[in-house]
Amino acid sequence: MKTQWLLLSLVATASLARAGDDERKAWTILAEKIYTSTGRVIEKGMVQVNNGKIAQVTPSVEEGGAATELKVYAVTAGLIDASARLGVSLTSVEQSTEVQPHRRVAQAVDIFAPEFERVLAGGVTTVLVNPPDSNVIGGLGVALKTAGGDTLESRTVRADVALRGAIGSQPSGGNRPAFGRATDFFNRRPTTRMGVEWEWRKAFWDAAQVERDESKRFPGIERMQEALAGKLTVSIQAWTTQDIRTAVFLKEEMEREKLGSPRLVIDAAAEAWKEPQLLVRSKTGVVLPPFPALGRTGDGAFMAWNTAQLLHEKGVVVALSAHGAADLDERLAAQAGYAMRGGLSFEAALAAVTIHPARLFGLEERVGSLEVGKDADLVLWNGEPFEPTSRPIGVIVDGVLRVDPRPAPVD
Amino acid sequence: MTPSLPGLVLGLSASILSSACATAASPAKARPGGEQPATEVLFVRAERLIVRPGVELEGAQVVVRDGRIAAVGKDLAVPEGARELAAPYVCAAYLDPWGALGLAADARVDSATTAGTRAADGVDTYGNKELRLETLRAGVTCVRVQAGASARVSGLGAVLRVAPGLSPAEAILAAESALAMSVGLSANAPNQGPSFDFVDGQLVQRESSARGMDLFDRVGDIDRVVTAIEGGRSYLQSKIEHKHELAEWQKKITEKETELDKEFKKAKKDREKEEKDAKEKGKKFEEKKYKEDKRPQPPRYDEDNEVLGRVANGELPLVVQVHRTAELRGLLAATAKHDRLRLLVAGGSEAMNCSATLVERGVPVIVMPALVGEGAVDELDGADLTLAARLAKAGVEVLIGSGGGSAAASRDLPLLAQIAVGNGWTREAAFAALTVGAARALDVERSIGTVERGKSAELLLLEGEPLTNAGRVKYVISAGRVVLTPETK
Amino acid sequence: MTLLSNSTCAPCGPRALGALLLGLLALAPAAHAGNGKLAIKAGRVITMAGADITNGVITIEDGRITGVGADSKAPWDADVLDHPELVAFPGFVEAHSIRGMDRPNENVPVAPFLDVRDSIDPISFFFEDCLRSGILTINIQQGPACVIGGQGMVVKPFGLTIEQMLVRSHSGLKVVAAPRPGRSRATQAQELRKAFLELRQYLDKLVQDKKDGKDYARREALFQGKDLEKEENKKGRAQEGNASWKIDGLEMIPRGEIDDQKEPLLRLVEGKIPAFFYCDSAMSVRLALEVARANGFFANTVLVLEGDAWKAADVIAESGLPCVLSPNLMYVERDPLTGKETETFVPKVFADKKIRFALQSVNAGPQSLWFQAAQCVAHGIERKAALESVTKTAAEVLRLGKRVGTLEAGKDGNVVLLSGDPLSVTSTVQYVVLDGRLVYDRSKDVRMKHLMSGVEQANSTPGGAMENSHPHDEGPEAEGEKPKKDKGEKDEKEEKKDPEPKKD
Amino acid sequence: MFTILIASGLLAAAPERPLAIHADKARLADGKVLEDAWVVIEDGKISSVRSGGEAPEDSAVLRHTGWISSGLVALHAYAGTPRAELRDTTRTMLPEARIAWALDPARPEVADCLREGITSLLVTPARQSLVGGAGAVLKTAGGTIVSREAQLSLGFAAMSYVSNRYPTSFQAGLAELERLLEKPSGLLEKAKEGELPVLFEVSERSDVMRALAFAKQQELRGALSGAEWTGELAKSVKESGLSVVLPPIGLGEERRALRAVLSLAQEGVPFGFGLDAPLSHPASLRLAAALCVREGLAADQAWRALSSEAARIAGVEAQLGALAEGQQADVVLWSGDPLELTSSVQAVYVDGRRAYTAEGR
Repeated sequence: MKTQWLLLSLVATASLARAGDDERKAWTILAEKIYTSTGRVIEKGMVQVNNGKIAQVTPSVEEGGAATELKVYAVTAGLIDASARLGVSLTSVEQSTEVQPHRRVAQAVDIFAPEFERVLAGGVTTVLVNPPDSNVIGGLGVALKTAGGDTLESRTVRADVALRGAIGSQPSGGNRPAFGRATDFFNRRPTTRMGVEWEWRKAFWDAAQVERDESKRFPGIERMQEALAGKLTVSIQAWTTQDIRTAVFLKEEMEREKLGSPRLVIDAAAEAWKEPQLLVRSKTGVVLPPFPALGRTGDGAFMAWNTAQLLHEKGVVVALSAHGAADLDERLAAQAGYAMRGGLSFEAALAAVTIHPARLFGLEERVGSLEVGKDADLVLWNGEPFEPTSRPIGVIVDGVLRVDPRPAPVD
Repeated sequence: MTPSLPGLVLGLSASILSSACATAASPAKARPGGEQPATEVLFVRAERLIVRPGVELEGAQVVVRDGRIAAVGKDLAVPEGARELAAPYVCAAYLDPWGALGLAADARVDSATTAGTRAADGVDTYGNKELRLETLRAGVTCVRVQAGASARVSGLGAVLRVAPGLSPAEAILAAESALAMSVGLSANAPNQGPSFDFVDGQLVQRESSARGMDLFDRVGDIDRVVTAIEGGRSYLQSKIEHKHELAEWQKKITEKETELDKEFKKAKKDREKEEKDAKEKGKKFEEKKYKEDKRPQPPRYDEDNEVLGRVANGELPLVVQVHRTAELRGLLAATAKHDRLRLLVAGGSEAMNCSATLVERGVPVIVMPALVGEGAVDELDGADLTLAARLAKAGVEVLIGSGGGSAAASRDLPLLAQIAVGNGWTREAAFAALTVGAARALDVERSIGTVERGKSAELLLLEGEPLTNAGRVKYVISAGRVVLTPETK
Repeated sequence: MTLLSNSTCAPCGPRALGALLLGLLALAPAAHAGNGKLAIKAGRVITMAGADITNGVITIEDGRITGVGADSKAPWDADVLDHPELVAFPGFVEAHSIRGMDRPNENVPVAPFLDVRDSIDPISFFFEDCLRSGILTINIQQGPACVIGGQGMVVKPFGLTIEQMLVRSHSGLKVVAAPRPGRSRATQAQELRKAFLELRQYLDKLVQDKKDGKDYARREALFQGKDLEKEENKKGRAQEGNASWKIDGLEMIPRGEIDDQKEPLLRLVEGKIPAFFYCDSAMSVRLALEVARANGFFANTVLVLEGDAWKAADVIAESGLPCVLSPNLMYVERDPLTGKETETFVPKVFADKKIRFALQSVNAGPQSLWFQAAQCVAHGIERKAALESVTKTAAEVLRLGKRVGTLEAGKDGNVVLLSGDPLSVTSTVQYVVLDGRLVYDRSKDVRMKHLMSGVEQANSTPGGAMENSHPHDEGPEAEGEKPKKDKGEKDEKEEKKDPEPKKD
Repeated sequence: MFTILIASGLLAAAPERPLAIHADKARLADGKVLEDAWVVIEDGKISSVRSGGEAPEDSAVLRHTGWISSGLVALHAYAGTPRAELRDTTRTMLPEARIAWALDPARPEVADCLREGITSLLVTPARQSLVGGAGAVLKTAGGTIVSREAQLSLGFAAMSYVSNRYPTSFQAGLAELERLLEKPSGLLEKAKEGELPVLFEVSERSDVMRALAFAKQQELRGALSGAEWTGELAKSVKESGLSVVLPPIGLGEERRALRAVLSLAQEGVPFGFGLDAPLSHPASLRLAAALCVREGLAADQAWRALSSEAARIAGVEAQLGALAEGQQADVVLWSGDPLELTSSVQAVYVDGRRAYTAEGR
């Protein structure tokens, strides 16, 4: 059998946790470097995990040589993909109306999709899943763990994490103008950026006026009100400067008109580098799309490699995303690396895939950093995180060892 | 772990890896490089040994050495260091004469195949580990596969061993088992392709794009088969003729040369004389015209006709998938004059209507008791679970195959056979069809099909009678290796 | 995916030209000495031939390296490139690529007479990006959609004409053991064998006819009673190489008389040109080895592997042939029983089996060869082996081991100056010296500036300020430029991911 | 191979005289085997099942060398309905639809089922609707409709959604179902009250997850139908108290699916076999059982899934599905063990009447 196990060890680079470990939720991780995402870096320290939570993070190291002891080079908090487009399908899109703030994408997510396990192997333990952006306002996004039980509850970090919508060509794509032979409801939806923008403003204005004028009411209007009141984060996909401006101006209009002050996060903000001050002045958070090798990316936008660094230095809260990609050259860890290649410091890159997304979407109580009391979502690295010369060799989610860093037993 | 094995192990998940290796590795240990035959000596005890259909021994043993059956009999001595296995029933392993396991999917559906295409070139010895083990567990160790399964001319089939991790040399039992063609398959209906259709105002692609073939397609198909055979035959002829012509020509030329050599001095004198005369007369000297016949040219080499020639000559069997009465009649009539042709019918949904001719011509039918429901292609309309039984009663030699439609089907062939038995076929006939019958029809009877000395060791060790629920497979021996044990997950 | 990547270059042609020209202008000063002598001083020299050198000097004369070492003196009259802060590196070698051509595939299944030279687009972005990321030697081969493809060519990523770029022409024939579109491996194998059989039959006929002709002439002479004038002495040569078949009497055929369409295949059989044998799977490896052995080019074969070909690692190891691995380093397969996925890091399999392998890049940008090599290190391959797979080994695979792949005296004067370790995510190429000429200077790289910080390129249209462009804009004015819209491009990421596939 | 008494066996058509059938072995409802079995049929009902002894007075006697069992029950069939009428393409929600109104027992595919020893079918609406309406239980001979409201079909699979007809998304679909069940009427009310079981049409594991959550939230009982990997969520299914209707299992079925069936059995989740006849051949019902047995399912468990358990899921366990006193006399005479594919149907009785006799018998 010996040789076979050796074989396995070279086969299963992401060797799944061995039987018995599955439900064990207590671990001791000894590492050369502990990157806590709180600005604190511990050399030669120890992280202790107990029933699913982080019990201790300390510079002192007591080696016990217990079976639950894992020795690795570095530890970080579990990575968060701030815009993972996973587990959604055509049946996750309600085509019948363009504005539907009350719809929950969580109800349409396939938590069994293999993509979740793939990104998990890449060190991503939490993902934000939003309604696919075929609607102007698609509904409520959800924050999910990439591993856990087989019920939605067991996977949910936070439900209704943001009100999701899009500005740009996507929500109007595929729609047909209202004239011509009417075959179905696709005719009713906006076919231009103008139309999309108008739908947004109408939704907000109606929400603001409905108390006075019942005729303005539409399904889910309460959610728009929460958004106006800033109780519910608004996440808008906007690739290009033009669309980013539209989104920011929308927020500013609401504030100017005293209708409320929405908390705004712009997703896939590829061209945010062109007018960073827009985001600074409006205190808008940003989720960047995957780095395009040749500059061009979605909606024809051009994203410079130093975008993350530029925005960060201007004080914008930046989160990175891999859109759920798991390939070595596309996954979130690689994206952080590209951001560093673009000039972003390691600390900032780490924050952009851990604590920043957690803050942007109100998950920081549970995830995003290595702090006592938080969920035990850990990534164990065999070298400096985000360097392509190292990779996540172990992943722990809620204290459960999902990817085992230990060499497979030879027996 | 031997070199040849990672391929098979890699596919398996950690959870079943170790056990899978247990089966695959233990025999393999004995064969570095994976090319040598099995060296482990096996001693198999059977409470009941089915040597061949009808011949059974109580309390017999089988000795397996170097991949072959070295001895069969009662109270044999246990050879030195032999691995001993025992089971209530021991019999020859099953052969699926019409399967797909072990063939790469692309090769199976290839429509560009010709007579010269070899299924052996489409064999994937690496894929489908799990399925291979399941198939062994079902008792099937060999499968005849066919590239271009639904093409009009599918090319040369191959008989494969399905056990995972075998070297190509071992996996391919017969690289050229039979030539396969098909007649009147809707799959071949001209200008058919994915058909589209409006459902709820939405364009939907229809799964089965098969439109029925019209009469002319079907007649044309028969023509195609027959012309091909005739083409092959005449190619063969002209090759032989050419051989003779060439010999003759060479003879002639050599004679001529000797003669010319003899005549040369004289010819030279004559020439000089003539040249002189010409000068004197002031005329221009003209050479004598020399003539000889050209070397006879061989027929243009044609790889397809090479194969078709062998088929016409009866060196290779011809398997034709044909279902409907009309085509079957046409085919039988059109091939009647080719006395050497060894025809096998595959499918034969409506073969009952031609049973007499089939018996008379001694054409076996490989039935595929398709459990088809509504919406099956029209050739299968006549398909019926009682087909095997009825043909057998009519005296036709009946074989049973899984239809070559999917790799997984071979695994369930024994169940198909049981269903056929449940529908009137005898269990003995079914067992024979799955072993020696198929082997004979595919020209591999010399190496497999029965438990007899000298044959390749393809054995099943069963807990009960074959083709019953009780007859679970305990051990499987293929190419002389224990390729499946009760521990195999 | 590599098939696609080159097509993205094509439309950018003119842009690239613009950038390149600017690049060339920038070089004028560096080239001034004109005596072809250059000395490069770097804080660290990674020679890939022995230990690294701290504060090393590389001297180059007339395009060749004349010395590498800590002590080696720079000639008094040489231009000096003095960068103690930088790391000198041999420059990466792309052992096999189907990019940089207008279209990689020809629709003639057997076309050994073709040459990628006629398809290469010198101004494609691909080459510019290669230069930018330190890839200084590229073997360009026809795509795999064929049975026997055309001749490849090794180029350097600099120059406006093929001639300027040329490193070696006829770098090898593309031979394919994988099914081309619409066919299967069975019919592919059939066509592959046929191609060589037809060559044999063709040559056989040539020889036979020649013999017949001679015999006839002799008999005619005998008959006419004249002495045969001795035949003209223009001769061919006997078949060389170790194919399993020989054409006796091939020496009777002057090579000139052999059909140009067949001739390159004969050269392959005689072992005169290497073959890049493409295998998309483990099973096609078997076929490749068989065909290569039978037809005499086994010793000159390089396997270009995709898919699960790594499963044939033992067979490959036995064969001792070098391989070029798929740019897609991780192989994922699903257990049909549990639905769980297993990942295999392909290069590790080859490294463990001691098989010589070179890597291919995903693209010439941020995921170029350095990234691939780094991934190898991440997955447990030792650094030396990882680096060699994109320099030394790659060069050897191309039989250019004497010219490129390491920094040693006598080799081509190709040097890359990096800001840091070649495998670090933050390292960038600062200077490139090609054949002793400084051909790339990052500080003058317009397109790099554009990619890096979005500075628009010279030929792009600057947008006007957005004065009150938005009815509700009351914020301070934007000093940014209007974004250039390019609806041509689409984002692959936008396609909806399918849910878990049904049983396949 | 009936004895000469077969003549009087035929007389059984006349109800007044009881029919006593003797068989070598009988498969009982729990899957156990009864040796030397007497089954007495009176007025279309089974009046007694016992081992040994003699035939009752003045009863016609039929001696059968082979096995006897109750008729098989196929779940999720389309037989007996013109395919087009299974589904109304204009609306996704038909809470008051009843498949019973579309039934035509005379259709040939019904008799095909009979020949395979299947005496009852649970005919269900097509899976493509959000609310498909009520399924019915049909006898394969005599045209009796045992139940006109067997259960209510709710669509939880992607196929229940069409991209140009509201709703197009799970989230909206669920919202609609919730709305309907807020003030339910008719069949929906019965379902809500627990009188009518619900058939949750699912195909992916995520559909199962969704259905389980919905059933819990709405406190619905019934069965999950059509997801081959349901067994991988066996624990959750067990907790939910729902049963499972397996999708048709045919030749070449993935072992993963068969394994899933085994884990259902291990968790003790009740399940029956779906057939989808005539889309699949009626013989595939016993084949499905055979495949599971080969994979390691206990014989008696397989048998229950073919008979009593299936009857219970169809809500007709009181009338049929078991070879027991008081049950409707739907019995099959087999040449051997009905779980052996090599055994064939010799004769079938439905409601005590000889409904099918195999050729040459």
